[in-house]
Amino acid sequence: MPTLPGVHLKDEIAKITHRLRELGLSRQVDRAVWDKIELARHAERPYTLDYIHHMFPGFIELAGDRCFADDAAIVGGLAAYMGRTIMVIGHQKGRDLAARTRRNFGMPRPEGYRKAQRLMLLANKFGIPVFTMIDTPGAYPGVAAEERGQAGAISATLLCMARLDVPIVAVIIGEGGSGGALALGLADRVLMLENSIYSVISPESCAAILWKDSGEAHLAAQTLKLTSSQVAELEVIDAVLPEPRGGAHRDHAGAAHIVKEALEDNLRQLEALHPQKRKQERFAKFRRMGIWRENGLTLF
Amino acid sequence: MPTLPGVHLKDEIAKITHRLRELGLSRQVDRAVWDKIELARHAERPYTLDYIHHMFPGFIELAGDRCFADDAAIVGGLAAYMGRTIMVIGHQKGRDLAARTRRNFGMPRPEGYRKAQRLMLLANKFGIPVFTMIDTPGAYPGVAAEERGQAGAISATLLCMARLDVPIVAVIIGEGGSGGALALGLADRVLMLENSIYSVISPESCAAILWKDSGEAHLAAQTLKLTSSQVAELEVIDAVLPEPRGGAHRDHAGAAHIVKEALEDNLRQLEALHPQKRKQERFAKFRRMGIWRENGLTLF
Amino acid sequence: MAQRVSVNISRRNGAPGDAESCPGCKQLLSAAELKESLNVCPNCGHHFRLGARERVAMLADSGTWEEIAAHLRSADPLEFFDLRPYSERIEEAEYDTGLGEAMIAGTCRIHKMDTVLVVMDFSFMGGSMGSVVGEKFWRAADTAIEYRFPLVAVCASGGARMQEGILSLLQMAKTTCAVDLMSQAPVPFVSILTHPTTGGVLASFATLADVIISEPGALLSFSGPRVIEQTIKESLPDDFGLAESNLSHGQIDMIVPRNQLKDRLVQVLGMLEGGVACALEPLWEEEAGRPGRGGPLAGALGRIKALANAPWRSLKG
Amino acid sequence: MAQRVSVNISRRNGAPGDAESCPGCKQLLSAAELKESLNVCPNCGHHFRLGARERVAMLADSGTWEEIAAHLRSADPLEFFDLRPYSERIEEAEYDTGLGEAMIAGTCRIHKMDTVLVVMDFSFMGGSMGSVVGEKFWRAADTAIEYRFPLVAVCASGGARMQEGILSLLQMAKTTCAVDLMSQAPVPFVSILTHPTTGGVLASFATLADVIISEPGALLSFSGPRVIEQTIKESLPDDFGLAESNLSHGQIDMIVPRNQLKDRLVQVLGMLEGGVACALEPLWEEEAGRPGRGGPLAGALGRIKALANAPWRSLKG
Ligand SMILES: [Zn+2]
Ligand SMILES: [Zn+2]
Repeated sequence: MPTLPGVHLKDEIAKITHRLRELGLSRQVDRAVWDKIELARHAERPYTLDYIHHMFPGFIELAGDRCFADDAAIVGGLAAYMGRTIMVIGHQKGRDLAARTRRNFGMPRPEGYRKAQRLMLLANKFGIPVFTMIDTPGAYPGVAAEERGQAGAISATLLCMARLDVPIVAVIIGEGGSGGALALGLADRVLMLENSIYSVISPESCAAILWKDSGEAHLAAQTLKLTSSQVAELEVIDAVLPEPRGGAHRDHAGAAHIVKEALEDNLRQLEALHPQKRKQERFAKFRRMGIWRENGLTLF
Repeated sequence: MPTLPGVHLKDEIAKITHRLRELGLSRQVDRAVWDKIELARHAERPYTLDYIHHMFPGFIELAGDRCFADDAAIVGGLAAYMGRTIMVIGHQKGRDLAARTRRNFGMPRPEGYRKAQRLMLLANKFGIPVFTMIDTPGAYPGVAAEERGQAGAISATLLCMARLDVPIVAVIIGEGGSGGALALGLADRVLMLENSIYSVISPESCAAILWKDSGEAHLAAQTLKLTSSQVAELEVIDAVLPEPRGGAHRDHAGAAHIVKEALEDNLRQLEALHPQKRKQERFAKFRRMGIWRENGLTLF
Repeated sequence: MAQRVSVNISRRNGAPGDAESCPGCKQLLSAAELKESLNVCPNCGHHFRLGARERVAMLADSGTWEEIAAHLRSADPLEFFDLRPYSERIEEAEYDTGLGEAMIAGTCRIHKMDTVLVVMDFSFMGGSMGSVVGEKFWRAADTAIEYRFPLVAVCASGGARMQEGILSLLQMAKTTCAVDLMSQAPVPFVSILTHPTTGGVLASFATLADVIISEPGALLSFSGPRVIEQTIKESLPDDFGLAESNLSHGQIDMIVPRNQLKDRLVQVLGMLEGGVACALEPLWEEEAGRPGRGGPLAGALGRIKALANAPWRSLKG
Repeated sequence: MAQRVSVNISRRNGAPGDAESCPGCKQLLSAAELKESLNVCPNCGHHFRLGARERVAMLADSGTWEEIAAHLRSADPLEFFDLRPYSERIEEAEYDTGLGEAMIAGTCRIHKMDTVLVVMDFSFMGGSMGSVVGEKFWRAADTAIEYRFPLVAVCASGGARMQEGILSLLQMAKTTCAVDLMSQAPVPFVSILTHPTTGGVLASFATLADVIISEPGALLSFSGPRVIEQTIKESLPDDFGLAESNLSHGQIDMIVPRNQLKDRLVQVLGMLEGGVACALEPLWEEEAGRPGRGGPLAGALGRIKALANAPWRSLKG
């Protein structure tokens, strides 16, 4: 953000002091927010392949964008489910150092998004519903990734999802970080696990930009409203899924069971709709996203 | 080709000697074939951009595959034509050394074919007919091009053309070399300039493989049947376009005029058909390609 | 998102006569000189940023601009407060730029061609996309579909509007849906990328256009250069993310200098429109029922329909 | 095209008891040993080529194979003559392989799943694609659409059949059209790439499948390694064009060893079939008219229809 002219420093300092005092009162809330962020990023938290392991025993992974590479930061494939087939696609982090490197810390490059598009179109061709799991700090910020069209790969994935005739259910299972996360999130139903986060920017980066101090990440986290309950209040997601006692990392199977039930529930509802009607509702939902003022009214 | 077991050399030599004598009788025909190949590859022969220059003054070039690169060996863009719009796509060779290098001698990499697909889909969206010009020794044989999916890029372009709802007219203007040429040639009408060639393999490579001697290129050329009249006899193309006296290289404007008239003619016929009917005819035509024996009959 | 893009902000509100040094050639240029040359350095061709109003004046035929959704304002949905409240930042941006948001939308004629035009302004909070930008884009797209006009989007953005949190992120999905509706119509959609177009705007509608045009030297990247440098711990190539690099990497269709932009834009729109006309012309019997376009009657009908729907359309669907 | 691929041809018609040295580990393997292990080296896992008949025996449930278009033969349309006449080469290939062409096609059951199966044989003139291969593929696709069976193509090819000139090139376009017809149905189409699959076959139907499976170590490239070496004047990377390199470069879905191939294939087909069933199930009223699939009745109807059309179908449309 540029520093704008006309700022009177003395007034500002008074305001900040006041605001900090207010925040002091809500320190407990603040702590709760940061706890959730730590849970969302917990090294033992179940990742996409953990959910797949518990939910879809016959999973068949499909690879490649047919163009440049197979990006291990996004996995996808076919699974048997409720007596039929489902296409499962999700960000994948690694648990040990080797896996983290191979998975690029769950940060996809353009070929990851292009693989996702390819699999979605394959699913659409055969009337296979799409299920995505979102768990990434964000798309990979690298020179080569930019050169190969990181932005265009994300926008094309969004457009691809908007166009699918099949039902789409997305679950944010951990970190829903910025555009790299949203790219798998243009779904008929977007669900969020209790201890996951969904944010336009990481609290650290936000603090670095706005407070010029990444140490203020706690403050940024508080103000960004990125926890599942806060995001739900903004009507950006459709439901929050409770986690097993203590958090998903304590009970992978239990977490997978909760996700599976929610998926079944939502798919049943979505499949009862005519595809055209389902798409209309998808568009109406994203059309409503946002809160603004108009003719003196606040609309959302 | 593998050397097969069971070959008796003496018999073979006798046969070859006989055959060579036969060919000697047709040396004049042979010379005519090689002349055509030299004309098809003539350095002053009009290239795609030359035809564009003469046929479409308002041409707007569009670039890029939205994925990896802009391949200068294939050019494409929008042009005004008969009071409406047409999408023009063609292989592009370079005339001087710098241009040849930049255009990679007219040998596309995967991104060239992917750009072609993108432009064809754009045309299809807006009901814009597609006009392709074919002039390449072949797709570029390189390690990186293979790694980025040269084969898949060609097959996807063919599939893209099969699927277009708009009319497609292709003209082979120079070298129609193997799969790299065909990739722009799955069209409702495939026309061929008189002195152009269309072949599964270059005569030089063919000779190197079959005669183990690339010096036998003349012999290979003769037997491959790659001139416009020979190809027409095999019912692989729809018409041969006569060239200006002495060859297209002597009169670019004249050649462009001939191509333009043929394009108008064919487009008029194609646009009179319902898109579905047009596609049916496209499929029926390619379904008929080939000559084989069945129940004692030779079918073609 | 890429609000972290570092861009030199040249004050556009300085008193006339203020001289500015060109980042391209270091030459001092007077405000009057710059204004006359559409904010392009007459010496080296460096493209300075252009405000949204100036851009409209440059592209739209004189007197044809009618703004859409001008009354939309941010609602500060998160009651966001960093060093200063978001509401205050908005007020200041309004005061400084004379704009209500980082995007203005409207209908106009460009060389006599009816067009819906949306223009972003980097001076308004870094051209960031929040709820209002998303909604304005949707309404512009709606208008384009209703009247069967093409839509042109002039982009300039640091990315998502952090101060609206997750709501700003979702504007990427919202504008994408709007693009798809235009695709279905189909109405032509052309984007013009100017310095800088980054983050969530580049990763949504800006790169989904039928034809993507960029001004020379514009920075076009998803992540900002500084973020990438921090990640890869190396300095970036000189041409990192520039329009010229994007062109050679196949990400955009063409680079057009500002003084040729209006003409080139109309040529592109004309070509795409010509195609649509062709697609919808009932050349064959079975398709005769499909809606036509163009011609005074179709235009008039579109307008009447739009007016009839106006009250509904001003509220959220 | 890529007939220039250099591949070591191991004689498959040697007397039983002939021993062969494994290119992977140099160990001597007896013909009986190889046959038992599906032509995979029991020591290092090197995949030797497998003849078309052996491949059918390996994939199809015993006794379920019914060949399609077995009577098609090349017509030598160019009267092609190099060091020997094409017609003689064909006769010799027929004699050596016991096949009428480089591809056999048929219907069969794979783990009880009705399937159309086409298999190429590299021993028949380098698995090259001429008019007969193209026509067989088209008829196989036709059968798949008619019966609503999935189609599986086991590929092994040096490219186009030079001796049929331009006609062989056009088989790429022809088989592509056949793939599109399957897409429209839709019936699932899976390709299995074996060593080597190159040239015109790789650049047409082989890479257009819904799911692309490869055997380990298979060479998959459009241009042959020798051609590329001559062009770039450098030696190639060790893994050039191999299945493993193709996998990491995003060109194929998976690599499956031969002994797991049948099981994996049925899983993939089952998944895609499950999807089709779901797509065509009239869950909603408006779509109830759309043709269903699966179930004994549908199968029977399909068969009756196919038989009724048979005389027409055996000639060219
Ligand atoms: Zn300058
Ligand atoms: Zn071995």
